Amino acid sequence: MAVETTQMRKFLNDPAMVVKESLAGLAAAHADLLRYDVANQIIVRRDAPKKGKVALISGGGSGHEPLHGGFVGRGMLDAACPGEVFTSPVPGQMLAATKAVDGGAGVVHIVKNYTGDVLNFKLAAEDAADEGIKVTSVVIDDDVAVQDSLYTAGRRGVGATVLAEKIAGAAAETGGDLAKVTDTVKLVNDRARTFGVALSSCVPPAAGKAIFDLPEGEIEFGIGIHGEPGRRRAKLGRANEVVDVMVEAVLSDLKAKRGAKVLVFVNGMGGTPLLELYLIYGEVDKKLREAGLEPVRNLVGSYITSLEMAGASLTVLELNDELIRLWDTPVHTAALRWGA
Amino acid sequence: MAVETTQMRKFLNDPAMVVKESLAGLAAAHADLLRYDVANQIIVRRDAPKKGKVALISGGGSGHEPLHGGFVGRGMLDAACPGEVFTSPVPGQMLAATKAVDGGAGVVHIVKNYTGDVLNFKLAAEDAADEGIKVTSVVIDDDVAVQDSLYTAGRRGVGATVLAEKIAGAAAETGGDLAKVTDTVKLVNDRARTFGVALSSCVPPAAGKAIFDLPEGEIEFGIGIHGEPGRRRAKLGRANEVVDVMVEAVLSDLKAKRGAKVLVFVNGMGGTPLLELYLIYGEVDKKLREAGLEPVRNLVGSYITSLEMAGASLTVLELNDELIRLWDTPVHTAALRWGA
Amino acid sequence: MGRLTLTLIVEQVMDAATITSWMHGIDTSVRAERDHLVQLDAAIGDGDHGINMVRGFEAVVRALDADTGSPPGRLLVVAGRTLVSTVGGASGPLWGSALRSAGRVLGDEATFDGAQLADLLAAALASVKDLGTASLGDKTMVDALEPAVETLRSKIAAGEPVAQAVDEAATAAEAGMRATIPLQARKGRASYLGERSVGHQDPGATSTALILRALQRAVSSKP
Amino acid sequence: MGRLTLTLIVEQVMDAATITSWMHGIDTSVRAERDHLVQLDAAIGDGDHGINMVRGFEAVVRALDADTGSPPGRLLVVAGRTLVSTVGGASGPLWGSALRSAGRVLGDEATFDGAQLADLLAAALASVKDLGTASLGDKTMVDALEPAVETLRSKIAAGEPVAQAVDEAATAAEAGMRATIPLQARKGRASYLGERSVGHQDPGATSTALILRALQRAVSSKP
Ligand SMILES: Nc1ncnc2c1ncn2[C@@H]1O[C@H](COP(=O)(O)OP(=O)(O)O)[C@@H](O)[C@H]1O
Ligand SMILES: Nc1ncnc2c1ncn2[C@@H]1O[C@H](COP(=O)(O)OP(=O)(O)O)[C@@H](O)[C@H]1O
Ligand SMILES: [Mg+2]
Ligand SMILES: [Mg+2]
Ligand SMILES: [Mg+2]
Ligand SMILES: [Mg+2]
Repeated sequence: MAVETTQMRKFLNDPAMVVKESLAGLAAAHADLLRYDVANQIIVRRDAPKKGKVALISGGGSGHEPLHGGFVGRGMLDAACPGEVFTSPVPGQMLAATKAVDGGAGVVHIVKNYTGDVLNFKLAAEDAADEGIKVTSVVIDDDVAVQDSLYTAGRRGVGATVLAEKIAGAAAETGGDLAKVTDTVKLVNDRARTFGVALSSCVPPAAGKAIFDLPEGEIEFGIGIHGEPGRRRAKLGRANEVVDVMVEAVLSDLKAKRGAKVLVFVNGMGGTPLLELYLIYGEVDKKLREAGLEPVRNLVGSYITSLEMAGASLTVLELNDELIRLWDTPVHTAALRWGA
Repeated sequence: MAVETTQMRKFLNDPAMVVKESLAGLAAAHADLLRYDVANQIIVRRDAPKKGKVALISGGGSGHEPLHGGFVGRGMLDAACPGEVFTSPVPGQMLAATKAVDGGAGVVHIVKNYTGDVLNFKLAAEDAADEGIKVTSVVIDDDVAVQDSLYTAGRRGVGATVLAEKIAGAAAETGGDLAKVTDTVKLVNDRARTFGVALSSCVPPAAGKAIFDLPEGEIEFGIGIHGEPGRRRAKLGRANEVVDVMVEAVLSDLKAKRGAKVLVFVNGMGGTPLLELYLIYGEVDKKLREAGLEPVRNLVGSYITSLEMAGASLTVLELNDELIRLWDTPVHTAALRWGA
Repeated sequence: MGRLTLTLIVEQVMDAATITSWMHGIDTSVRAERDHLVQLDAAIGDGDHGINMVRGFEAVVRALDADTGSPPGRLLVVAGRTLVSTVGGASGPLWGSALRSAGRVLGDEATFDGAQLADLLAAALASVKDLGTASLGDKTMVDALEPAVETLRSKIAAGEPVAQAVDEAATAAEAGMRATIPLQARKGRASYLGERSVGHQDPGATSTALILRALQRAVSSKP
Repeated sequence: MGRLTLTLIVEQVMDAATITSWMHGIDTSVRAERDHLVQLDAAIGDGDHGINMVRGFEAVVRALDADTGSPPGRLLVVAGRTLVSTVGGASGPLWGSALRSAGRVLGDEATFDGAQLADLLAAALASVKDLGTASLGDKTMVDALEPAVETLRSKIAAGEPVAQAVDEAATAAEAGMRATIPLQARKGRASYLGERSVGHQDPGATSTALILRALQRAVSSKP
């Protein structure tokens, strides 16, 4: 039953310790920004709680790095609650984080829409309310690959999570109150759509083998961020054909105004190098302009990943002046940093 | 002879076009920072030439992204010359870049020590001198896996390249003259050592298959950044055993003073996720402190890569006050950004 | 003969040791089936269900072994809390809340009978459905738990011996588990797959069947 | 008979067409051997040598086809410049400078003889050694080129017919190429491998042998 760690292409000591050891490394590298509360397995902003500032926390299974721990710091998250790889954290983590960051102005829980995340955050929010902390929760569900219907658990929360954490983090840092910050998370979620594709699966350390088998030369369309298979499999075509599918899926659901300014987020799933991500960005930029949209901000890189999966996702966020201003607001975290 | 692009886990239109298309995407995403000179296949800082500022250019084969194009911008490189994947650029690119960025104060060529890079840069520097431009060249050779002897082409240039570009870029941006900037590159190279390991090979798009075959559960010690095999192969052990080898290789060659302040650069080769890189950082940080060194700055992420290779390298740079100040100087490029 | 049996049954009471034995039994069987549960979850989820269940019930067993003298209801509440605080994922809060609710049915009573056993499993089911909003046929643990609860309740009401009734409940859970194979998932991660979820057995229904089978063993091993 | 042959040889002059035919021949054979060169380079380098050579000589052929009327020396200079400006890698500047130096030997002469051919190849070798600082035995293209140059020079000096001398030079290049197998590389990427470079044939020596063999065909096809 012991997993042969040495049969994985991974740097590990013990699959059961990988999350904890990685968090310890994150904290050692960024002691100026954050600290690692080992007992509660949470990453907390160094200067939390900030009196009078609305706090933001998020969390979810690990394996999506830099999400969420890499986004803790000035202008973004106040705490992150990492579960085991691809497994939601437990309510005790979220409760501890909520208490650690509450500066009296309330705490916003940013929850990716997965049954596990939703249920665990729900139990935590109930406990926090019992302790007299004002908590609001916003569920992110931007993945257009999933139909939002009675027949599914609803759309998954994916790329929009990163954008919501940055933008609402800026709203909180610049003095927004609990309602304002909560609404900002919702606004980003409402105006953003994502679609992802995979060219490989990935190997969770505790399982020791790939979640599914994807032969070379095939592509999974409509994947999430847990190494799970997508909605359909096809022969891998040229990059511009793949991008066509991604752009069409996102735009047909987003229904942005013609001429709208947009933020384009081309995200790598962990194993796809920047060389290819920029090639994708080039194709996306072209197609969005052809569709009458104006990409005025972008983010290209691996920010919400699925371990070492080869793949990419496209998120398009329809901007307005306020969202642009909040996006441009200084941020200083391990993984996103500007103006500071 | 046509390469079956669809048999690779890659987003490509045509293997022959991947570098050009990726550069076009980079330029589309970062038009505020840089422009892509298609005819010469170079990436040039948007506001170049800057009159009176010493300019820095670098270049080499592609497939190492974000190196070098992602480092063009304020406080770092003035231009980058990307060759085909893993193939040195041609002298015409370096000459065009040198002319495009020369602001009258001279141009520093940062050259990674590979025969191809050295020879092509040499021919370019001769041409530039013929055109009356003051050019200095510094060859980076920080890879301790290679003996520097009559029996090798000398040590390879690897992780120190990123640090030299950042630090010398700061020296140039803050008014250093040609001699000063040139010496800064040399100083970084002198005080930095690197050692890399791989858990997989990688697939150059034009070749269509992996450069070498590394079974799961094995590790190559002493690799460079071209998907090439390393100095020796072994059974993959625990991460802390691997880190022991890396730290020992670097420190025994660096011979830093006890108590020295160091910058630690844990670099991913492209296919190793941040989860593992931070785990490695944690181990390295611990071992360096045990060895009596003080890690005061760090960089963790995939900055000088070998396509999608799974692997990592460790660079340790012995700092002094001036190097710390230059490291902390604002930088604004696609891949490295702070204070701006 | 029927009467004799009936008499024995009425006398069979369950207590804290039954719960402890049940939880140990779950621990043993999710360990044994860990890789199978991982495989099932890898096919239509994210491949962690076996790992989650093992982590959870390892912790439960540890918690119960440290707890001496608590009544059975209290032990179930401790087990539920332990699951909530160690498992994560969807199954943690669902089974955690289920066992907490189940335990509350017993209050501080030192023993319980078949009717109470049926009541506490019914409370567990209600809690899962309340929190997860899944119905029968959604391809979740409910598809194993609901038939088990119904079978247990009706068999006990019909006067069947507890051990036999629980055996039939476990068999019903196993049938419900297999019946998830042709279903398209409408809750949990598997629902993201749409039609591709058809043809695979639900991991949560599978572990639920293991949990019911462990209960049968715990109940039968009583003198 | 010997005398008759000798007479024919003395009359064999080479010209621009020889160079064009040589370059076309290289283009054809590096194309045919592309994957083999890639494989050799993948084993001890970075797997691009075949691609580099194909890219370079494709461009050379295109450049020469566009150039009509230039003398042979000038064509070699154009070919060298084209290699320098299209190949990159180690082989680009090395073969590029080699052909440029070779071309300069001929100046603007319209034809050249065997002795001049030996001189121009010697200039090419000198240029490779000067730029790359490799010596015989370092497991590089020098190991194929140097024996070829020496063979050609001595055979021509001994009065052998050009076609035959070049054939023997190409054979010497091929022997030099094979002789790289047991060597440990001391220049270029392969040197990073240390002892692991032993047992593999050097890709650059291999393409050099192809280049010499193409020269032999170009020279022999002359009337
Ligand atoms: N809404 C729900 N209601 C009831 N059971 C559910 C629900 N969502 C998921 N499940 C059950 O949980 C199981 C998956 O558990 P697990 O793999 O541990 O968590 P996760 O899906 O978060 O990785 C599914 O097989 C299913 O039986
Ligand atoms: N210093 C040198 N002198 C002579 N030949 C060299 C030298 N370095 C490398 N070579 C030759 O170049 C060949 C590799 O060429 P190529 O693969 O095109 O370039 P790169 O090594 O830059 O990828 C080697 O096989 C070797 O024959
Ligand atoms: Mg999970
Ligand atoms: Mg090369
Ligand atoms: Mg699961
Ligand atoms: Mg090569």
